[in-house]
Amino acid sequence: MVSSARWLAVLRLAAVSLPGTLAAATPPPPLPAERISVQQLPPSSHHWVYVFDDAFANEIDMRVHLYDGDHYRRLGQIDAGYYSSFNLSPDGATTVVATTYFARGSRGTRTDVVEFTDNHTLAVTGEIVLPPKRAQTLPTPFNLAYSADARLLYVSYVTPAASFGVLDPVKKTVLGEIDTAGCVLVIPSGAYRVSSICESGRLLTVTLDAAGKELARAMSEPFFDADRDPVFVQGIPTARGYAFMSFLGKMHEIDFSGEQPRISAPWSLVTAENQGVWRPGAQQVGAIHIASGRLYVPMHKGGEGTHKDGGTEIWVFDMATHQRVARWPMATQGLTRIIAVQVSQDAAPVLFAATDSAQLAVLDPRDGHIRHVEKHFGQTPWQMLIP
Amino acid sequence: MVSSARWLAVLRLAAVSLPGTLAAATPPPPLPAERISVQQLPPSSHHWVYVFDDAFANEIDMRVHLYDGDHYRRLGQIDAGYYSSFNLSPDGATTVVATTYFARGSRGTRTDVVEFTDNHTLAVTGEIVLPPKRAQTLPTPFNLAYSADARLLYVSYVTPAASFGVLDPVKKTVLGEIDTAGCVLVIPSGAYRVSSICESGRLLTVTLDAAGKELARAMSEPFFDADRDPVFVQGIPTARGYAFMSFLGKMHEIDFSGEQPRISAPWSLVTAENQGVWRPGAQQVGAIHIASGRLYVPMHKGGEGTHKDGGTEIWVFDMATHQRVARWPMATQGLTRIIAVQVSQDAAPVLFAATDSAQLAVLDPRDGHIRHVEKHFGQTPWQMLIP
Amino acid sequence: MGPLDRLFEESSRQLARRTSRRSVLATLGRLLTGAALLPLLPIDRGNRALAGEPAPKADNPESCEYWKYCAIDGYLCSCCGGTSTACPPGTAPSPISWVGTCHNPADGRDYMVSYNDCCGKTTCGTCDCTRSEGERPMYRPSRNNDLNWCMANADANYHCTVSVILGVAEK
Amino acid sequence: MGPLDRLFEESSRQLARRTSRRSVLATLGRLLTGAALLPLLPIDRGNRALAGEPAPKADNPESCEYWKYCAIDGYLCSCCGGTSTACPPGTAPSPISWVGTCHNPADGRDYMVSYNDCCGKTTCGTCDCTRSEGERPMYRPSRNNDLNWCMANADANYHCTVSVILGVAEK
Repeated sequence: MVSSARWLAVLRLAAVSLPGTLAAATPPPPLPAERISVQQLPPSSHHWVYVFDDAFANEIDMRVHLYDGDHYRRLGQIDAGYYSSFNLSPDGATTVVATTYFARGSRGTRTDVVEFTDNHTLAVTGEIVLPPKRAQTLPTPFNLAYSADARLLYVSYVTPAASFGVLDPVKKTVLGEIDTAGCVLVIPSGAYRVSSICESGRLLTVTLDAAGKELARAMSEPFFDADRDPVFVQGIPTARGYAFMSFLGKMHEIDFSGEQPRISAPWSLVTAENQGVWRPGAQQVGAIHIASGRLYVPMHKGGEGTHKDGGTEIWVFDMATHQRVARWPMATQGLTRIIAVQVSQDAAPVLFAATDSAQLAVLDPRDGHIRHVEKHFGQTPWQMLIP
Repeated sequence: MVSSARWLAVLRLAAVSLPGTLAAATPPPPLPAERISVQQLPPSSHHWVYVFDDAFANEIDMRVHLYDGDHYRRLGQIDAGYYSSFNLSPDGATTVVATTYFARGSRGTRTDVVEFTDNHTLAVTGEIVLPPKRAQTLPTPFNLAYSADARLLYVSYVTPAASFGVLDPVKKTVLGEIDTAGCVLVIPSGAYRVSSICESGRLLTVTLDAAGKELARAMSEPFFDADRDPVFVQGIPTARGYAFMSFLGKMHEIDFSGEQPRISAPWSLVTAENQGVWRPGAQQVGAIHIASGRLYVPMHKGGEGTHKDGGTEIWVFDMATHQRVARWPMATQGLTRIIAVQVSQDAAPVLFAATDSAQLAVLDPRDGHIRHVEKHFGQTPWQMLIP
Repeated sequence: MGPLDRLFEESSRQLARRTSRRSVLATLGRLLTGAALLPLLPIDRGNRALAGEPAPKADNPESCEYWKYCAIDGYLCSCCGGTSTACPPGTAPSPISWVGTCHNPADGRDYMVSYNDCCGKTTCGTCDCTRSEGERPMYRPSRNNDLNWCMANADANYHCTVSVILGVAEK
Repeated sequence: MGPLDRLFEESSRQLARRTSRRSVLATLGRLLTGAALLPLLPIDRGNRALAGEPAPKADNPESCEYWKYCAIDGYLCSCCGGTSTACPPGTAPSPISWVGTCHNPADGRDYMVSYNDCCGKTTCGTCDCTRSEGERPMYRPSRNNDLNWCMANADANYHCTVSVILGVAEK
């Protein structure tokens, strides 16, 4: 494949451009022809994070990026369609995306669907077509959620009447629909309970059988006041359930391990004099490293209406003592407002922070030191999940 | 609707907050309830420009923006789907978009379609489903083009075998497909001729009957050398046809008014010593104000491979004398590289320039003075058309 | 059975048993728009803290600071070919909406404002505006701006948002 | 009849009459990839002017300056979960491609490089890279990087681009 004239040309070039080297030495052999392949993912790591890009200026093209928090590399992409929601299966092997397609991009026949992606190949392996009722809303962990044993999958419906769909993720079928009397979202627990949040500040908990039929339902006592201090619906996983933070910084911890949710007395992230001055605000408002009991919250100074503004600082709390243990300004480290946080659950965890200028930062959760920043990580990275 | 207590509150507020005014004066009546409407476009203006956003980071969401070059306002949007092409009907009343949709956003059944939008209502009024052969390529005026009498519509196919579809835009049907022997694009002329550009540097011209059937075909002499100095396929409308600019800045004017294209001897935009040093480069490489014979070209200093880099300057030429009459640096006026230019055809024309940082600038075509700049005009505004 | 019928059926069959009257009214309210909505909807006055501050672009409908936009989260139709009350050409307003209570510094009054999405084209992408004063999570849909309010339109794609005065907010 | 059959039929029936032999070969060449493509394709040496200049990131496959990317226009798969020769997980390489002739400063040779698109997911959106050395408009498709080379894939959506050495470019 290489002519002798070509060899001479290479020698001549070497003689001219590399005068200090042994121009007469045998040149290296040419690079061999390459073959195209498809990248295989290595075994998964605790430090891989699934980052949802809401693509706010191009909402028919949302996507989930898989990112390696140790090697600072994108690992792949899962497409997510229009105004979608995503979640991970309990074993971390599957990503589920609930989304909507229109036959003509932004127009025409609407198809609501849940798509299943194999997290090892990042290929779509199946789908369930839904009735056109899917709740098209911003990310929460409760738009779409598996039962603990992964036998059922729940999907929120808002038409705007509220209900939820019960799906069989194995047989890829719709099992049924449960009316939620105006309460919204699907907070899964046990086998098989689904709690929804009501405007009255209560939780509605519906108990299902294995076929997804309703067996019972019950209402909790109210635990928040939607007028005075509403809770964010972006619940934060805890050891025995979820914590719901309020706009003013109250933490409502709820134990979902029993037949009915058990709601603890709230505690506050802010001192009395700072109430209404410093507050949490983001699209994903907190993350807890469960083993160490560390809670990470994007906080900012701002009034009513700023609950989506993003944090200028990350505050760290001890879930056992309710004490603030650290406070990390972010602007001094080059980050704009923190719009989402997530932390891995292993013994040497990494903290991820996404900002309102689409930075994705990898931080040391012990001291807030920034290890790495990706710029332009999509348009609007608003939610991060780690299996 | 307004209680007397409310009136008193307003009076009290006025008394407190406006101490210098006549606090006791009658307060103005409250603003009336408003009604939602849908904006109607005013009669069209010569200074309205249709700007194609390739949405290069979200290619399933391309769109065309209609922009008013006098009042510096967006007038509306036409969605354009995936890797699409667009054009205007000869009377300017219709926008046609040739695009592709997938049943699952980025996957699934592919539907190629031409969509018709009423330019007064910006509503889609009809479509023609195509065979899945549409040329998915970057903007040119010849991906999709009407016959002069608007009775036929031609659409380029590349599978990669090259051909074109002949459509009836009135009855919204596909009339047929014409093989182009490897030559590409649809340059319309007369009733009914379609010329395509061949790798050999020739034009293939196919003559059709009114039903879109081939009557004859002919090959021109070669007018460029694709090895030594290829022409851009973004032809520029002239008084009697189109001009094709070469990578090194040669202007090939072609008269399409007769039975066969008549190709003039080329002339050069650059002096001999600047050849290969300064060169045209953009996605839309030139625009001519036909009445005055002024040609506007984004030019930059660069070598082989920089033909898409965008201009650091706009050079102005007289089409009659072939002389450069002006040279306008753009960086000093705050613009990044010019990636597309267009000029209106009226007696008091406006010049539009789009940049590689998605600026859209409105310029005075007499002196290059920038009248207005829109920032973040989509992601990648790469083509502009004016009826 | 359309969503409205279904909702009414639910109301009579289940909702009334399990939720407060106020919640039912809010749920009904979000299916309506225009002045008829007014008596049904809860009123929020939480955003008066800033009323004494200067309002720099409060009278410019192409600015996020425009007084009517106090509870918006989306793209301003004023920048997209529409106005503060008109959808851009070729889009359709949503018949359902959320509401806000906004202070108009020009006359010192608080107004109820309905935010309707304009639907049927992809995201406008210009004049992104998030203020969310008095906004509430989706368990109070009548005050929630996260939901796609184009959800019930024939073409449910979100393009931009208009704001429509319903009337003076009752104290 | 698939596009390949159709193309061959066209070749024998019409193409040979109207276009040069070289054009026919190029047309055939663009349907193939890998080393078999090499003898069929024209070679471009127009981009040697910069060979003597320093090549700052010529050995980093995540940089647009990487030597193999001389005729690319798109997103680098190296930044999207793939490598310079591997498509990201869940995407499929295009069987058709365009080619470039790139100078490798490490061994002083010019190589023929095939650029294949990876297909089936929406645009990667990171590491945008346009160099286009020796690139030609779509009338020479074998050298054109404007076309969607995913066009013939089952899922024809463009995601990113890989670059594959075919062999040393013949002088």
